[in-house]
Amino acid sequence: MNYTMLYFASLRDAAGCDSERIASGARDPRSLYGEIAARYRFTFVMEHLRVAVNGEFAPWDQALADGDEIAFLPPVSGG
Amino acid sequence: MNYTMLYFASLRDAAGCDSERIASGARDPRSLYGEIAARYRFTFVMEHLRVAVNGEFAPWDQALADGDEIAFLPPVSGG
Amino acid sequence: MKVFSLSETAIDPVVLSSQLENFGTGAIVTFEGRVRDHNDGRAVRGLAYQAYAELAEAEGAKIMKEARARFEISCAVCVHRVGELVLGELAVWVGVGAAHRDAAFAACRYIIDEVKSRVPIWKREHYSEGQPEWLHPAKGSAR
Amino acid sequence: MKVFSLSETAIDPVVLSSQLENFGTGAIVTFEGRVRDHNDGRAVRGLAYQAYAELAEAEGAKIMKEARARFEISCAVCVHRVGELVLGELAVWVGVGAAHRDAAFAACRYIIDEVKSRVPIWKREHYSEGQPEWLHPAKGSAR
Repeated sequence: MNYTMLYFASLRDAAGCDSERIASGARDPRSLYGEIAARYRFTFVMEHLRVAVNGEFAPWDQALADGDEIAFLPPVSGG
Repeated sequence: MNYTMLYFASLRDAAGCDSERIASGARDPRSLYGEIAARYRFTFVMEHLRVAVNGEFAPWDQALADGDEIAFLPPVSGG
Repeated sequence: MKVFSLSETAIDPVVLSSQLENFGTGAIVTFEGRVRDHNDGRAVRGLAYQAYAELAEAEGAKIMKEARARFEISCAVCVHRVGELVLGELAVWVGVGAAHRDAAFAACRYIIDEVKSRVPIWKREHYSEGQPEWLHPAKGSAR
Repeated sequence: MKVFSLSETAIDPVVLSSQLENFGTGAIVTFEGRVRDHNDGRAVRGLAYQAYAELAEAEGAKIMKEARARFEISCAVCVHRVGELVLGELAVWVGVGAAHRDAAFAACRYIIDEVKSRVPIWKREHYSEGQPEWLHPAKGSAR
């Protein structure tokens, strides 16, 4: 399936881009994170991240659809 | 003894002046309030008032000196 | 500039706020009390504040000192109006600066609560109907 | 005007405050978060905020809606900066108007707490010495 990945903060620095199109066999954010984290050497464990799919927070086991836009969100530090 | 009385808010309205010099035999604010309240028909019981002597809060049994400036303060409503 | 003061003219929050800003101050909390158009179900046209100025300034300064001792704040200012006020006008302004927001919120709340309960200032409300009245709340009145 | 928004330019508290004033509003509480010159013992030169704008605006709007449902307030506004900020600059502004101060304080505190913990915005600090760093606080970090 094809996904659009969005990267923010330290994950953007690690990925070296703010977004990209990828092809992946992963069917949920959990397995997708495994792939992406290995590729870019992300150091966050999943428990410290949140997931957004198509601009909304989503559970790690949400079924992904072709064309989904996915972001792994590090702990926030606004304010 | 001679005292200067200061009146505020509804007590000022009841006394009809903001300050006055009085002669009184009272030796503490408690007995002085009895006199003044009777003269001007103040309706506050002492428990709802505070006393200030010479610009500072004072107890009801403080010994008064000739020339002291005394105010009976109704419940405040600033803010 | 006094940390607590009475003002016979309109309070300017912009000027007051600017006194709180410095580079070590991460959090600023302000409280503004304004003249409402109603109170206890009655339509209010305006109001006047009368103060025992000498004692109000001393007691206000004491409250500000207490706030600086109790909370980790870097600065605090409070100004209370006296005289006649129209609807919407600022009656009291409190501003607190601190490194962190916990202290700024707590100190701001402390100051306005203590000012309202301890500082000898009295409010006289003018109503749309009926005579103006001095407010002399009993203890434990609504905030 | 949106009740929660991101701003790429300097936040103007005077303009924002003026939106909160109406005759039924007796109490206005504001919170300003400013760029401090230090954090966790390190000297800070400035910082940048990056946001996931689409989700940040949706989550921010949700927080404002929660505040209006939980507290008796008449109005609430929050603006968060994104981009590069210098020392002393406003990072976030929250303003709440209510008939009474209890609700105004509680809602203002609720909004800033929730914004800091839930809205996808990240801070990158520039230090006097060493490399800039993204702040990714673990849960339960200091306020």
